[in-house]
Amino acid sequence: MATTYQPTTTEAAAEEPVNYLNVEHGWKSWLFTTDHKRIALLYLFSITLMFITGGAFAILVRLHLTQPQGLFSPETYNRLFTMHGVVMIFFFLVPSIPATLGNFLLPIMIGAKDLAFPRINLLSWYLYMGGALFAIFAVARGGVDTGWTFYAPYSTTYSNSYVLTAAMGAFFAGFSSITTGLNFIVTVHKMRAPGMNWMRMPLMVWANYATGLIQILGTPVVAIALVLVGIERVMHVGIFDPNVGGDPILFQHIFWFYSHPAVYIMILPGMGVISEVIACFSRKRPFGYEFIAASSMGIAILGFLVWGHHMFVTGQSVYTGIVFSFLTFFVAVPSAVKVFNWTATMYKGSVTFESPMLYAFAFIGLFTIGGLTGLYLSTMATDVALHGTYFVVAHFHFVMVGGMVVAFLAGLHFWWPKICGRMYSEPWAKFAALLIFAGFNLTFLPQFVLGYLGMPRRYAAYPPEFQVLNVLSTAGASILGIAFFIPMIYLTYAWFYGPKVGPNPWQAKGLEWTIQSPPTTFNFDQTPTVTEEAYNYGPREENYVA
Amino acid sequence: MDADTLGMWTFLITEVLFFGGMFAAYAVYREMFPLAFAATSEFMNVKIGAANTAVLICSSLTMAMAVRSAQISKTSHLIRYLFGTLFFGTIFLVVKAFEYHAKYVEHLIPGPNFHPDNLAPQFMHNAQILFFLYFCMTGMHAVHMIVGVGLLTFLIIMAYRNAYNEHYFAPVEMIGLYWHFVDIVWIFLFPLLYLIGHWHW
Amino acid sequence: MSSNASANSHVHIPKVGTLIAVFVTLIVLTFVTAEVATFDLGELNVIVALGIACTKATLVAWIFMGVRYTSQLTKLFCVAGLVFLSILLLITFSDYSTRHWTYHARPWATNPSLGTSK
Amino acid sequence: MWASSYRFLAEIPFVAPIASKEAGQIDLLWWFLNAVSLVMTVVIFAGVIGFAFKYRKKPGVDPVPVHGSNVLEITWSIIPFLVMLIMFWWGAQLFYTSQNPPKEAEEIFVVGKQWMWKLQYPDGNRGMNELNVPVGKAVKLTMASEDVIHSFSIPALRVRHDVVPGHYDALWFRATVPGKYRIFCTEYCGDRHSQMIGYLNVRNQDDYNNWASGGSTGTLAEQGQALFTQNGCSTCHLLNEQGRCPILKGLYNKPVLLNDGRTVIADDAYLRESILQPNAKIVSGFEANIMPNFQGQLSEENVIQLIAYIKSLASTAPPSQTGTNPPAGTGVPPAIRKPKTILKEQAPIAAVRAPQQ
Repeated sequence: MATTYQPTTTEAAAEEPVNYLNVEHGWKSWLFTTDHKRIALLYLFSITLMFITGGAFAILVRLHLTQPQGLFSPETYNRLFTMHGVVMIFFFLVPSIPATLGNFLLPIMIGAKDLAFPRINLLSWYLYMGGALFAIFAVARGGVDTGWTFYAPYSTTYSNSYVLTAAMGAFFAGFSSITTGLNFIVTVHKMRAPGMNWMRMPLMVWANYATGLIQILGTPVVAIALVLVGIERVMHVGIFDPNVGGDPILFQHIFWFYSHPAVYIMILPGMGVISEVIACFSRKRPFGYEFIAASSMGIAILGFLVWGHHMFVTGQSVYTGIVFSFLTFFVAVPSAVKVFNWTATMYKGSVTFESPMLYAFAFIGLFTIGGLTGLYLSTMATDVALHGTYFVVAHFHFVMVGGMVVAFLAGLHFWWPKICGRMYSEPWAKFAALLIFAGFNLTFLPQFVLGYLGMPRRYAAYPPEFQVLNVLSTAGASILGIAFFIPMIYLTYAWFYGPKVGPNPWQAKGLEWTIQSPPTTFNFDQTPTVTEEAYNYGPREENYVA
Repeated sequence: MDADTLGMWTFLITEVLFFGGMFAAYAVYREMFPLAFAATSEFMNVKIGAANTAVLICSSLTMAMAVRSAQISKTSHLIRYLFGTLFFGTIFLVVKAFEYHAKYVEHLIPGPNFHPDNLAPQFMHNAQILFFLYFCMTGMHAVHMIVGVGLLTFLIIMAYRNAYNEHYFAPVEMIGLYWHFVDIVWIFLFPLLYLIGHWHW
Repeated sequence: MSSNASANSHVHIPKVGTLIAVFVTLIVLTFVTAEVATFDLGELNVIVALGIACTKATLVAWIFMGVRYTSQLTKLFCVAGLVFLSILLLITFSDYSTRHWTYHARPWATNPSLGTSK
Repeated sequence: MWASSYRFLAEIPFVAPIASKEAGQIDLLWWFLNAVSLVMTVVIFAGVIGFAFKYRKKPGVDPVPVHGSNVLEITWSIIPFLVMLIMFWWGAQLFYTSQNPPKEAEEIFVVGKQWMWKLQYPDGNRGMNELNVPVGKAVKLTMASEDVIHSFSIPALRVRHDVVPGHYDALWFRATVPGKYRIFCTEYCGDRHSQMIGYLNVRNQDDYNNWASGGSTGTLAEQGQALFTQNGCSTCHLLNEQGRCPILKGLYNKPVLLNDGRTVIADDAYLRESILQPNAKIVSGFEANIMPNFQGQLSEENVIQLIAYIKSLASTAPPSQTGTNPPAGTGVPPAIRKPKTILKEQAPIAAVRAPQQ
């Protein structure tokens, strides 16, 4: 039909083998794609935008806090920290690794052509974008000021901001998350290649499977909590209203039933990435593979039993609180097991220090601190002292940024040559890793001290004695903010101009490294038969850059 | 079992927990205000509720028969049973609408216009909570029913096009699972909302 | 949904008689549960009502939804859903039923040491 | 006082002030946690750095496959868990104590409202955002919220409790170091959340007496009595004879039989509800719909004053009342408060301070 000769396409095809990126062109080929790899890239693009948005709010928050009285009005500040939380939690952290790296790699890692439901996968992205539009709309109209937790009755009755719009956004993002989780679970059960039994699955797949379980079991509960808040806000009547005998603490129960396991949605996939990276750059099978896999499942299940540790001081029953505290220590064990196993993986290995490995080191260090400070908050007496202070802020940023975001970067650096077939600048990557590590610690270590001294979170103004530590924290945040832009720049540059690499630049094991980079649309020319587990590592043979 | 069915079951687990949030709220408030709940449930029309339960069970039977017909390639039976399911589902929704209307007339909608007659004054205060839960739970159930009616319509159209036979009936099976699940939700809603207090024929 | 499902030659086709029997049982149980509620059995009322509801739900799931004929995996998924639902219900409930054991956290409440005696 | 502690803080910024024995106990646990964390961090960091260095890629040295070790896995699961059990037990014990105020604790009422803390003392003194307590005496705060959830926290005492609307919440402490300490609201409550702050003044006994003798308009109970008359309560709730409404004398903390057959204890929560929503629980033998709803009419502070008044009537024996019919032998000891030895001694002198609301 096309009568004109199109040299570019043909020539490009001549010099580059067909892959999922060049097989089709035009915006339609992206917006209507059902290829899990293209959807992963759509997600990557979207969550990067949301990360920049949320990061901008974070920088403004930190700027505000350089002065004890603040730079902006309290109303503005409250909207800033709320939008930072809403955007980062619901639109960056929850979808981050599962929807991008997980989406891209999970089918390949188990030897499948795609996820079980490719069209639902696309629907998931559209739901996410719908939610993101609601969130952006809420920001544009003047923001929301309830905190990302939407606690009743402030959110239902007292707030004069766009609670409903933001809650709708979170609701849609939640369903996007559910559909991703559902897809992963069914894919892992039904789409594994011949020979890929459960004990041969890469730990990344285990982690994303466990994440999927939390997504489908937890997310609907927060969805209904947000619906109830929405109804109560619109109709001025509801079940959290103390004036008709309602109990605001009930909202916290159904909110945290999801939102505590949600932190495992955010961290588990990161743990999967780290398991892969450490194995590859130690040239060894992960120490105690079975225990790492089992601990992912353990975290996913035990994570549902501990939500009440967010509510020790709310007037929750003392006895229920004690049980929650006890169970919380149980869930600390599998996390500790993982850290020990990663460390032991390097034992008698052949360790090299490429940038993904540097990020993995940063992850272990920061996650260790994040995890240990979690113990302060699950111990009831110290939680009473530290609850609602900057100690909590620092703790979850250590886990979420120091853990999740760093793991995300480790994964991006590890699989970037697979995703785009080109290599980024290693010196820049190392520099960025060090800068992020330094900036991060400078930002959040002072906040532990602030919390111990009693500075409450979500304060637009604070007593002058806290200023020095706050200024330190802001200084760190500015370094961190700049540091996060560096990978965005050199990774984008590598996408277009980086040196081309072969299918397996790291000489890593696993099915994703057996296929071409970038992969073809259906990943495998013929369905692979798996005869060994994913980590049959030996010594590295030659220099890795193709 | 194929991926589609497993996906549907996974989705239904999600639905269980979606309703679960409201059931948790129900349990808590029923524990807190047992007598108010009992007194308030007298405003529910048990006969209509029971009849509607029966209607929904009928629709479940026809749905099960529809799936069976598809599995043995009897398209004409399939269409007939799907229409039956659609019919019973619609009946249920219409009855529900009349019930809602009755609640409106009796001023039982929570909010400023909440003035039930004949409710003992000590229960006036907390009664709104039960009605709020009633409207949320049955409302959410009705939304699921409406979606189900839409899906049934889709199935009927496809069945007219001879889309389903013993080799391919997954959509019928999956929508069947959904429909039965919605039925199960109602099976719990009926005693929990209508039968808290005591009533007489 | 992906619609490239293939026919499973091992699919179990339920007997019409079974379906009708389940249907009749469900209708009868609906009548029974409504009838039982006309008697005041105290605490027993809610137990009976929930017991009957659970029986009915199990019947629908077991036969109509075909859990009986499906794989272990489906059964596991069903059980998992119920387990997590009960975690939500039981732990939330445990908060409210033990809150008044200590003095101060009582919402509105009636006194614990006496309970709500009838 | 504040300035000097500020300078102190500036010099040693890593130690927060400790103003009670209990705070010291919590800090001991805090330092225990710090020690454990430090050990764990050192172990893990040493492991990571040590292995990374020792087993870095060297020419001619190949990685040795190591499968794993069940013994190790079990060891490093069990040992941390045992250590964590210590944390749990220690923390839970301290927490449990912190939730059970001693009997002799002096009760001060706190009402949280966007964005202020309103304080009421039993002797009738009132205050805003500045809590005065005598050194060495146990103090119990009974807290209510008029709008959203607040959280009352005093970092120097390591105490904190949310103030949830619809509940009476409580916390208690025994401050042992005189001084001025920060009070924060630590549950986000709206625009001026960060201005919902105040001070705790821990005063020496003399100092405290001095302060307390300034300008009270009668004790809390007397203020309640005035409200009782103003709002017309006294026309139906007659003191010594049966009116249309139950007699309140001797009612506090006694069992009350309701018209639906339940028996409840007339505690703070019951009284609060019966004032705001009189129809919620009808005393056996009385009619509903006689007393008007006071929800929205009375502030939480007013309710506290009224309850204090009803409490003050507790010590007198109740005249026989047809309505109330406490079942015999329910075994609930009447928790009648001892006379307020600390707070009763001041003469009500006209106000110098007393910021009235």
